[in-house]
Amino acid sequence: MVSPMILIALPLATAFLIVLIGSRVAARWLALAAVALLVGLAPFWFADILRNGPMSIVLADVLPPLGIAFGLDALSAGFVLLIAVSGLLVLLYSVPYIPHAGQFEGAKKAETRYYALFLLLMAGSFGLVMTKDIFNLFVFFEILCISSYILVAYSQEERSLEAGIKYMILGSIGSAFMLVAIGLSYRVAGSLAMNDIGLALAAAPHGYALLVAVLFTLGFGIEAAIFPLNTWLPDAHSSAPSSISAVLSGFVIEVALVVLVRIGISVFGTLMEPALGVLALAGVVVGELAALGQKELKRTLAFSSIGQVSIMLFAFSLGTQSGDWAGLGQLLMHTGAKSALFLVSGYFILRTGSHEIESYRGLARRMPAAAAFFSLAALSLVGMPPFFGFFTKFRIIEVAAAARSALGYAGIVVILFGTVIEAVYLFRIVRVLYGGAIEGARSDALVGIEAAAGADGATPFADGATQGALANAAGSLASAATPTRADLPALAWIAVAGFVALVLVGGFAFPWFDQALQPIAAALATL
Amino acid sequence: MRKVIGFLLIASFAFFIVSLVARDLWVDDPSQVRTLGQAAIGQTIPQSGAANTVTAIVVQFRGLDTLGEVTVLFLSALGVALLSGEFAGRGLSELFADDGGFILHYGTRLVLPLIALVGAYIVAHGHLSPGGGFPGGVLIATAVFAVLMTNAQQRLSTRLMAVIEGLAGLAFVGLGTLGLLGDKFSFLANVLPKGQLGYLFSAGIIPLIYAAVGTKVAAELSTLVTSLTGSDRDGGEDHGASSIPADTQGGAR
Amino acid sequence: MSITTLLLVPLAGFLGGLALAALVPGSKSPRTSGAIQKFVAVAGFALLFVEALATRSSAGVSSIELWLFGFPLHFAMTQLSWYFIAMVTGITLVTVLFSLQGLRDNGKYPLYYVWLFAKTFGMLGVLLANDLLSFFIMWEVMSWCTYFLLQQGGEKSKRAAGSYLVYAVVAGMTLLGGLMYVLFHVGSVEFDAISKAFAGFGAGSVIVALVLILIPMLIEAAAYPAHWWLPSAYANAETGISAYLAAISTRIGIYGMTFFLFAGFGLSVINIASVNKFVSVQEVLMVIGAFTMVVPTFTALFQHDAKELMTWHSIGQGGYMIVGIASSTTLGIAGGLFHVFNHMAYVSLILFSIAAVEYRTGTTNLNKLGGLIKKQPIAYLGMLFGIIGLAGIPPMNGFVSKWLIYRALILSGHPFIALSAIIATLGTILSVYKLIHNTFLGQLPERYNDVKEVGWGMRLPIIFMMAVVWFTGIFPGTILSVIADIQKSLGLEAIAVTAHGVAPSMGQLNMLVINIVFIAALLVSWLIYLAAGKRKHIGQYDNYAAGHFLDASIPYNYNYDFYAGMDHIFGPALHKPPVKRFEQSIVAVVAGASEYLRRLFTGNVTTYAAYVVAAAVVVLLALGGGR
Amino acid sequence: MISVSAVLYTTSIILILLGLYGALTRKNLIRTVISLDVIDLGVNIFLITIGYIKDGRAPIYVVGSGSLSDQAARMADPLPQSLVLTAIVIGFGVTAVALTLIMRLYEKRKTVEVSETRGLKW
Repeated sequence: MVSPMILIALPLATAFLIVLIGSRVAARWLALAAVALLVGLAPFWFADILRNGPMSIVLADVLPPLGIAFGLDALSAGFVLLIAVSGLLVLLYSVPYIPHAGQFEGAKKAETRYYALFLLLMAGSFGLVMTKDIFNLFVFFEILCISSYILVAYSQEERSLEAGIKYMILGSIGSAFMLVAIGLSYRVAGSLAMNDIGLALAAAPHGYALLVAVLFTLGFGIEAAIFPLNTWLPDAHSSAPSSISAVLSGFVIEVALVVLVRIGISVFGTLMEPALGVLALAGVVVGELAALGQKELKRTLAFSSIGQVSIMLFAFSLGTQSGDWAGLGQLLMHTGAKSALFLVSGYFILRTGSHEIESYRGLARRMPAAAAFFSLAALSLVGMPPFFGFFTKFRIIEVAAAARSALGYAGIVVILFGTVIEAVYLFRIVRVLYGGAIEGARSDALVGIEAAAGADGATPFADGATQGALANAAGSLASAATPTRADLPALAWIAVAGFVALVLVGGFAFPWFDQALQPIAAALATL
Repeated sequence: MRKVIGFLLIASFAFFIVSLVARDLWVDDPSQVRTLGQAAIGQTIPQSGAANTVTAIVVQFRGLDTLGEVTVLFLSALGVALLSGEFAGRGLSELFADDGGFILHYGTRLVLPLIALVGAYIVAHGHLSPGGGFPGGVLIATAVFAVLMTNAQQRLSTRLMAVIEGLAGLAFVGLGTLGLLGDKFSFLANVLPKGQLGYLFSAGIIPLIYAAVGTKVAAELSTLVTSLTGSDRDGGEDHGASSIPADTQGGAR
Repeated sequence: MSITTLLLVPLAGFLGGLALAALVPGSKSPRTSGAIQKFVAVAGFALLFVEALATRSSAGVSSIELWLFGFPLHFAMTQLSWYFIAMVTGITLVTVLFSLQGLRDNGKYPLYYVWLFAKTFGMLGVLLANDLLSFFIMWEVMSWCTYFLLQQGGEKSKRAAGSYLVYAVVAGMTLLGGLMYVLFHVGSVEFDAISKAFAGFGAGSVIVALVLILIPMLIEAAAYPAHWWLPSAYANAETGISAYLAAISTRIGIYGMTFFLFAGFGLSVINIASVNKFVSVQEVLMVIGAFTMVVPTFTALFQHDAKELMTWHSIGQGGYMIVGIASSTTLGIAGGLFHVFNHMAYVSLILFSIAAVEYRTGTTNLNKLGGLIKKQPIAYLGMLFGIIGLAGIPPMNGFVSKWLIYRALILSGHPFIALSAIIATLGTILSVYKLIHNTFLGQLPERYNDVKEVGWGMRLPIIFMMAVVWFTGIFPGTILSVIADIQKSLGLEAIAVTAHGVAPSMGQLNMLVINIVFIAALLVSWLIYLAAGKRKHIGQYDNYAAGHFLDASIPYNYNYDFYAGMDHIFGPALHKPPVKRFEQSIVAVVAGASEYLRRLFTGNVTTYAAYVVAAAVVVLLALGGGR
Repeated sequence: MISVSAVLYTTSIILILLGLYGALTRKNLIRTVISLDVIDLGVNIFLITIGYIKDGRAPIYVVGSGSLSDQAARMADPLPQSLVLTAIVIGFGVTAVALTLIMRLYEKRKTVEVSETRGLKW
């Protein structure tokens, strides 16, 4: 069995190597190979942990608490699998996408660095779920944050730079809060291992523990997009290159959230739960309603992420194991669906040169596969029965009702309301995609695509009947199997199909996923 | 208005902090090191062979933190290089356009080896005295910085720096992996002989790691400064293959 | 086995159709792929209909449990569900047969049949569901399939589908809320367990559960305050789909209402769910039904589009069903359920006729049509039969069910509801007169001189539905005996039926006699007309108005803005009624909230930083940091 | 008698709050970043203070100045020091990236005013 330390060491080493070699092609292949290796290994760790229990790793031959408490348990192994798989898919997508993501001087060189940054972001996420030491957590948190600040600004347009700055300022305030909390924890516990801190805080005066809990939760909560702290999110997620948006919405906020919840449970006890529950519900309302008013596709999706993450947080904040279980299901579904949505929207933006939803009118005709994937992912996100989203949402409402508290009932109402709003804005987009003729100034952009597509000899829109046929919602569902030239490139198609497969399989094999999530949920409450 | 609201918020925040932890923070004046600190002090010599307990903690006991820290620096150098991709010939370079003149030129060249030497000394003695890879590396980078500041014509190859920092980073990870290969089977384990306390060649892998860190920090800070001042010798272009694969050409706007 | 077949055939039709469309893309061989799809559709729906008819014997005995998606889903066939299943499969088959020729521009709707399969799957699932969870899942499937089916039209239809979606999702979420409420009060989603538990519950819990469950049913049935989505959605769909949707899709709501009032939650539930004699779920339903009868019917009066007019009627007729069933008397339930069948028959008949007209003229605008009686006599007769049924005039079937409902209302002491039913009938008669007059009577516009009757592919379904409408008018017993079986199986008093109507024990009605009298009266007047010897053939233009003789070049179009005077008086109240304004205000509130909450994201990073500090302060304050 | 640690704690908390106030009120992005550095400084002082003990010495063993156990008994807590080392480096990295971002934005928009850096809102 390979030591799980390879999860940290390999991405770091590969990143160093990429910069050392400095070649784009090498960067692509190295990154893909490294992540593919991790994807290959991750299931074995997961299986091993399910069989033999948590695996603790001694670092530097120094036992905790003096050394860093580190290791894999069901939760981290599950998330390692999730991160590795999403990472691999997004890397596949990046290969065709990134050369077009930024139009700036030195873009080719930047592309090499993109892969290094991406690997470091993954390393940060791996470290975040594996560490059981609060300061080590901070270090990995910073790796994750800084790499995302840079990647958000990757395309170096005005909007992405601005988003990067905002993200960074809020992130820095958050890390300062966290550091103070870490200092206070060390002061009272004399240790940095989360276990010891949990015990010490339980014995500490209420006010002291409360301040630590609030500072830590709010500091870390900035990355986890808890309601009033998530103001950076719509900017960052909508301005980043779409591959990065997919990663940020797909697993970065989720990892932060789960780690936060786990620390909340094991270190701060139930101190923060009611506050988090209320904030979560506020987040659902604000996120979904704000998404309703958006005109840009990626901003809509970003606000929808706020709503979705808040739903997860609500489930977690119920404080029951079944709540954690339900929240994890929602998390997995959101990773699949939202990543797919962001990845697809990346090519919508690339093809039309516009962020506005309205300019995608009739795009399904040009990009049938992309539009079909978009619709499927949207269906799952809204929670239509055969899809994954239905079961996870159903679960959450079930546990909320089982909580038999005012917050639980309010949560049911809010989530049901949120679902309605979500259906409205997501299917408004779907309707535009499958809508009639392209109107307005944007059509010339599409003419360009058509010319490019036609030059290849493929004339997918030749006869009128087909045109009508493809304009149909389901028409493109059917044509998804035969993507056209203007559609997603092969690698991007594979990546998106991978995420969509998750939401499809998640629905039909829900019991299986459910079973797999149970030990993870159990591990969430322990360290 | 903003100021008033800001003040009120900060004031109430301050009120809470003070009311919540005042008693704990202000009253006691500790005379005893906390548990973990004591453990670190006690374990430094037997486990690492270093004289500087802080170094022992930084490089060995909490070596993963340091690996992360190095990564953060690497990240920021990478980020600055990436984001300043267009600075070549612009950016802060105007500030550095003034030639320092004869005295500064040669003065800098004179002190350059001295600064670098002191830096190297600090790096090398990290396990014995205050200092180590970070301050030492910064000191070495300062020398580079001084040269760039005083001589407008001076250029530095970021390519070379990238190779150096990549190698240094790989060395760190490689030294860590050494621990995995050894009988302790533990990442970053101190598998080399510890030597005698207080000697330069002691403390196992700690000086080696600090050497890697020092090199890396120096290279990264130099890259950072080079990128920001636009004094990159190589210009903006990539060294790798530059053709976009055929199947990715679809992104025409 | 039979239930499995009923569920699997449409599912296979849907998935197979999708696969087929993917494998034989319309772009390469639209003709072949179209032909294959048509063949599959006819074969599939025919199989379904035969299967449905054959499974009547298994009603009440057959049930299956599917472990689908890890949940046990129970499906069972009851007398009630069989009745609806037979109607669903039958009318779908007729619609498909009609659409073979009637679907204009086939290439435009390549997946029409595929989504029809999906929708049928959803409906059959809802009808067969035997626990609340399966019911909900299939309900959602059905709603979404309706949405996609509606997407199979033009731009307007898609927009309408969007507004349908909002109502459908609201309905679905309310149902989910109800499901959760029941699950946590009873601890089970099995109907047996729920009925047992509800029998011992107080009024409060039962009312909450019933209200949460019935609201989605009423939305689906387009009952009064929630009916605004329907006209635009149905009227802008392809006419074949409109017929199908108006005839049966909406009535799944009626099925759900009947099911939850009398079967799913036990028979006692309707008695428990009352605060006093005047305030009860039953009474509220009747009032809703009364509004549903009157308001949409009079709104229909002022429509200028044949399909839109009919969709308004389709809403209005739902009111009769609601009132009848909610009266919970033997005659009322029988009338309500019978009315579902009758409505299905005559509404599809009328919409087929309209489709036939649209097929030839390309429009359904009542201000542009007229005088087509000689050009399209079959369509004319179809519409004539249909509107006689719709208006509830003997000898067609609509009369029987309405008669039962009137009688039930009066006998159960609801004179005002009965009065509103009669008022609604008046509105119906007025507006169907407008419909048939503006389409077929009056002068033929010149541009329609070359219009011909449609082909046999469309004629035959029209003739068949005419036969159904009249046959069930003469022999209502065929259907009423099925309804009597339903009532028996539910444990209600069954209606006493004869072949031609209702047995004397329940107030005699013999449609054979009525038909004979009716035909005799026609004959007599025909004879008088012949005997009088003053007949003279006149052409369509041999007419005058306002002192002008008309000719083909300047026909005085009576049709234009029919009932303009009434529209002037009542229109303002009906075109923008309080309900519509209420809906708009909800939309405005949500949009306003969205706009307002969006402002939280000011874009100013220092404000964002202030939020962080403010959040810290508020959380500290809320968690008792001040102590 | 006011203890050293009390003074240091007070200083650090005042610095943190001052920095926060700056981040909340300054209208210039550069100043905001400087405010963040002030917060960082406060936090670092706070961390160091946690390691403070009365009459402590630097936690470095010196060969030949007394027994090692004697030295160990008088040492200050080395752990917060090592944490601060890491925190400083991280703070530096963040500042470097932040300033680069602001420079790039200034290139594009010719402003570092917070109120004008609001292209993304609502």
